[in-house]
Amino acid sequence: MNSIGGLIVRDIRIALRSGGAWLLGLVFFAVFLSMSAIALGGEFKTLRPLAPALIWLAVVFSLLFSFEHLFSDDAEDGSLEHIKLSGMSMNAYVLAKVCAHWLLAILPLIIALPLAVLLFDLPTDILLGLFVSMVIASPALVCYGAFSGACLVGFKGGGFLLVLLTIPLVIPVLIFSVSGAVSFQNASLFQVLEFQALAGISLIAAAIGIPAAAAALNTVME
Amino acid sequence: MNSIGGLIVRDIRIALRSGGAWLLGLVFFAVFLSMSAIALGGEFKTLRPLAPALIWLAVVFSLLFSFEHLFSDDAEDGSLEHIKLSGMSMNAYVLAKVCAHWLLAILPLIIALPLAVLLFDLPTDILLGLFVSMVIASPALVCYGAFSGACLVGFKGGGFLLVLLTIPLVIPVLIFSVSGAVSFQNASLFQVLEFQALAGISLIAAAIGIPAAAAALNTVME
Amino acid sequence: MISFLANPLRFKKFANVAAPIFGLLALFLIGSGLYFGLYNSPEDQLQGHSVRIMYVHVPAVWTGMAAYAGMAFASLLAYIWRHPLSDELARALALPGAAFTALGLITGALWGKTSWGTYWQWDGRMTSTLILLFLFIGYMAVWAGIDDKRRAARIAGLVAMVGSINLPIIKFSVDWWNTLHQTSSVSMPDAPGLPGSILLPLMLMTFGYTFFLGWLVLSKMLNKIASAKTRRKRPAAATTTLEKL
Amino acid sequence: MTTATKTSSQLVVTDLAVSRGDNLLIDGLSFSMDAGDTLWVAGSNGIGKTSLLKCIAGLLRPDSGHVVWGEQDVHKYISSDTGYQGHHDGHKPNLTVLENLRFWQSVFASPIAPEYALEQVGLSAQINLRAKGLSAGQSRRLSLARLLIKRASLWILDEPAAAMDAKGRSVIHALVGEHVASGGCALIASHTPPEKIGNNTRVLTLSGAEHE
Amino acid sequence: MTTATKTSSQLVVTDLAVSRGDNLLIDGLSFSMDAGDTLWVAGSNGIGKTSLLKCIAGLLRPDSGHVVWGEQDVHKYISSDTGYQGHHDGHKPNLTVLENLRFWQSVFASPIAPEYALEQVGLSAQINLRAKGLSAGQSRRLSLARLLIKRASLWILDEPAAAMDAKGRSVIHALVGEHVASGGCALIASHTPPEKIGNNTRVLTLSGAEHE
Ligand code: HEM
Ligand SMILES: Nc1ncnc2c1ncn2[C@@H]1O[C@H](COP(=O)(O)OP(=O)(O)OP(=O)(O)O)[C@@H](O)[C@H]1O
Ligand SMILES: Nc1ncnc2c1ncn2[C@@H]1O[C@H](COP(=O)(O)OP(=O)(O)OP(=O)(O)O)[C@@H](O)[C@H]1O
Ligand SMILES: [Mg+2]
Ligand SMILES: [Mg+2]
Repeated sequence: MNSIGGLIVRDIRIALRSGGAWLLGLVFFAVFLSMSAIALGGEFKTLRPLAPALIWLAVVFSLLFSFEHLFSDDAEDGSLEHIKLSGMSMNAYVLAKVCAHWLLAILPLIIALPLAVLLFDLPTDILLGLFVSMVIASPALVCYGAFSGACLVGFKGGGFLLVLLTIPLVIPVLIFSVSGAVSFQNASLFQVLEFQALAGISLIAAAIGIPAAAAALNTVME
Repeated sequence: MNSIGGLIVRDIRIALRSGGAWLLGLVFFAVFLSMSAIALGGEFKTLRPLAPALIWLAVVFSLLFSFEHLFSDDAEDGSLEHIKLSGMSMNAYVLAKVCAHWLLAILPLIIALPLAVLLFDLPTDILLGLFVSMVIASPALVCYGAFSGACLVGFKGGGFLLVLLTIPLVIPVLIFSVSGAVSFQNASLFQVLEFQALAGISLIAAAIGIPAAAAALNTVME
Repeated sequence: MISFLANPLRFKKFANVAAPIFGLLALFLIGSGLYFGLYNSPEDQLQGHSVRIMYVHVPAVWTGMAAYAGMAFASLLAYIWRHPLSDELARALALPGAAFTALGLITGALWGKTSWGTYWQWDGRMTSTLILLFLFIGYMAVWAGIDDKRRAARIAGLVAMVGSINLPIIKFSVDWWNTLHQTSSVSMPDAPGLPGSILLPLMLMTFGYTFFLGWLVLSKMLNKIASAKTRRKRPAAATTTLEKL
Repeated sequence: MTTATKTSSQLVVTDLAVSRGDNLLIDGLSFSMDAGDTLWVAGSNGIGKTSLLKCIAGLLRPDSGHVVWGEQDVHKYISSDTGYQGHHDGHKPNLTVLENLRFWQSVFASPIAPEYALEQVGLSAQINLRAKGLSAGQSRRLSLARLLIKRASLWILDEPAAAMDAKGRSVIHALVGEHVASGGCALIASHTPPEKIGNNTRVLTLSGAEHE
Repeated sequence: MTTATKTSSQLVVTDLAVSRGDNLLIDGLSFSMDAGDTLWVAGSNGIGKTSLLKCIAGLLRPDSGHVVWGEQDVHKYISSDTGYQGHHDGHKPNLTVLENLRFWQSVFASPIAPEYALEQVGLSAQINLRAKGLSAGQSRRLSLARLLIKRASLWILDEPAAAMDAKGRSVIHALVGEHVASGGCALIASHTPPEKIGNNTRVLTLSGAEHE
């Protein structure tokens, strides 16, 4: 337990030291939304119905590339070997990395959500729907991403392959999140079918993704 | 001249050796379009008017991340030092990298364009417009990207900062390209004002971007 | 059966006999399937001759899905027992599986052009078939991108297994998403209700494709075993001496 | 060559075969080490020293054979009683020397103060320098400090003296001497002539199948 | 200490000051080297050897002072007549040994066959191995081969013997000897005791401001 905490603290500290690089996931989020708005013509009338989809696409793509370095830095500089020799289980290690990543990459997006909604002039209940869908769906995103990231360690130029591996896993999340956010308008939290599905997917993703990522890391290290 | 050719050949060879990683820019392109179509509900009625914008966004984002490793690999493993000491001018080096990158990253997208149009059931004259706009605008994209990539060398997790640096430069290209592709329907090639503007931007980007990237690399190495 | 074939020698014997049989069967079944399908079956009242694309399309998609299932199962066996032969099986299934899936997509697109006027619709089945193709490509990319083949096998196996657990979720979500959004959904005839004149060539083609897949996989694996044998003999290891200082 | 009595700090290597790519590097290697033993691994470049050490640490799967350390096969259950220093130092460039060590202290749940370890390896002055600013030798010293913090009984050192100055080399010598004197084992790959450390120093020389 | 006559292969360092971060490492250093000279740079870890060599190669800007090589200030116009071997080897892991060298041959526009250079450094057997499969010593040998291909008159070697076995060290010695005999200059940073190479071997020892 102690060493899981240590790992989380270290990861956050490294992130804060990296010259603001961790904040730039947020920047990508903002840039993606603005670019889409510009490319799509910029009228609220056309943009408003597209907004939940665009916001979720922004979330997915902003996260996607962050998984590339989740494990590869530790593997390349040799620290992963020392962690393995420390007797810490790979599952615990992956769990710690996933938690740190949630704090560093997803939490800022959740906090920034109201700003994004401003860009599209969306009603508050859709904002709320987006908010709930992000909270419920984010474990699935991080766990699948961690699995893909682990598979890619030692795989140069892996960014694009990461896309290929993660996307099929993420598509259901995307579908349920977007339509869940929209249907939240007319229903109470526990009635929204999509949110129930998302919760299930998150559970499955955590149960499969973390051990699978640990297994991949064990293999890759040999 | 000889060493520029050598560099291009080496870059292409490295790319081909990387287990198909270079092809995955194309994959990202396809994945981005499919994900957008899925997130936006999948009806041609809504998708068709958005298609040129989505396709251009896919091009921009698929390229964007490819610039991260354009120079940083050479810088990190020490080969850039040896290239500098070889007496090859940095401008020539950047030019070679840019040409190789055009061949590896942009050419496949141009070739794959018809497929993308299939996904949105677009008419042929818009396909042609997209095609022309990509050919004219691509030098601008590569040169701006190279400049940002050069600025980021030695900057861990720079991918997102790259986004931030490149986007303001790329936005005019995006605007002109999308509206050029659409207005191409009703005009002949040389009448489309946007294409003239794009050609101008490409010239300027090459004239500024390449020396600026060279200067950035010179600075970063110290 | 599995443990019986796990021995490379026995597998080789089996494959040497089975591969040509599979090949011939495939040839015969596909040939007769094409005959019944293209000449000796009724036109559809609505779609005319273009209905015949079905005899290529439907079996292709089915075979592609079967190939993925086989790949995931072989990966599971390989992962648990670390048996190289099942890795080879999984790997050999990937390319043909992707090819059949692509064939299904292409013929489906052609069919779509003739019956709906567009090559593509963002319809549930079609979308999940596309994602299946992405999964195949991802699996193959892992093999291509990792040099050490033992490592590549395990990682690719994990990818196949995680993908297979997720496939039902993908299918469920996509079908459900499609029914929500697509009002003018296209009705596909249900297989059980089909008349025999359609069912016969369909079944012939399906079995023909399956045997073709089997033939491809077995020959590829035989090739692998043969080339592993002929690989040049490894140089001798270092001699070690241990002495007290 | 294996012995029957198994004490908890005994390393037994039985019939080990290690390969890299298509090359079989080591075949049929058996030896054992007891508390207080030192083993130098010598051999020309590319003969397989690094691969052997990684295999004994449990980081590289052997083609066949077993490595048993403290009664367990390290390729079944990785042993946390092993300290390894490889060619890669494994420091985070943007953390300071002290922060790097603090992190390892928490991972190893070690009672040793990082400051004390840094003093031992002569790195006290760089305590607040970011790791990316370390010179080649200083970076090696930092990984030596990590080894001290871990307090494992089996030390596996891959060319610890590389990039070290004369003072650094004598520090390594002294530390290894202390370690084996207190009942540890040490395996050291090196290109420098082996020196006697502790009571039982042996040299394992790999030779012959030169791949050059 | 500077001499008045300037031949084309003379290195003149005048009043050089080099700093890293906040530390002034070297101050007021002046010396010159003529064709055939060898200069060893010695000093403890972190004293500034690497920084000095990089500065002389033109890769690190000095605080003040000049480095003139072949009549030009290397910090104004970088000299392509310099061969540098640093701590990083700079090989592309996914290209084979031969492909890596071929690339450098085309960059340097050199007439020397890569195969010949590989034979000289004893790496002929690895010619088709990808660079990521090289052992530590083999990787150093490959960068030595790059140096041979470049045929520069000034060699700057930063711990070339690190990770090398005895045979490798004698290869380096022989190559540097040949180089200075044919009118080249060599600057070598090292932790091993300096040996006499060529007619005029000098040792530049950095000491004093120990940062540890
Ligand atoms: C690229 C386009 C298409 C794709 C990817 C596709 C995909 C599929 C898939 C995955 C199946 C197997 C479904 C299952 O067994 O549950 C299937 C079956 C079938 N498809 Fe398509 N399809 C496409 C286009 C079409 C078109 C345009 C038609 C006809 C108008 C069509 C008619 C059928 C029929 C009749 C079946 C067999 C009946 C059944 O299994 O329910 N498909 N297709
Ligand atoms: N980027 C940097 N920022 C701050 N300090 C640095 C940086 N790079 C090096 N230093 C410091 O400068 C000093 C000299 O480093 P240098 O690498 O030149 O030493 P060295 O003599 O080559 O040592 P070694 O023998 O260990 O290779 C060291 O004390 C190091 O801590
Ligand atoms: N991933 C790999 N693929 C193929 N061959 C490899 C790989 N890794 C190492 N080798 C080869 O295995 C051999 C042993 O490498 P190893 O690193 O164990 O040597 P070493 O004895 O430590 O050498 P050095 O003294 O140079 O460090 C080398 O000949 C090397 O070329
Ligand atoms: Mg080694
Ligand atoms: Mg140094």
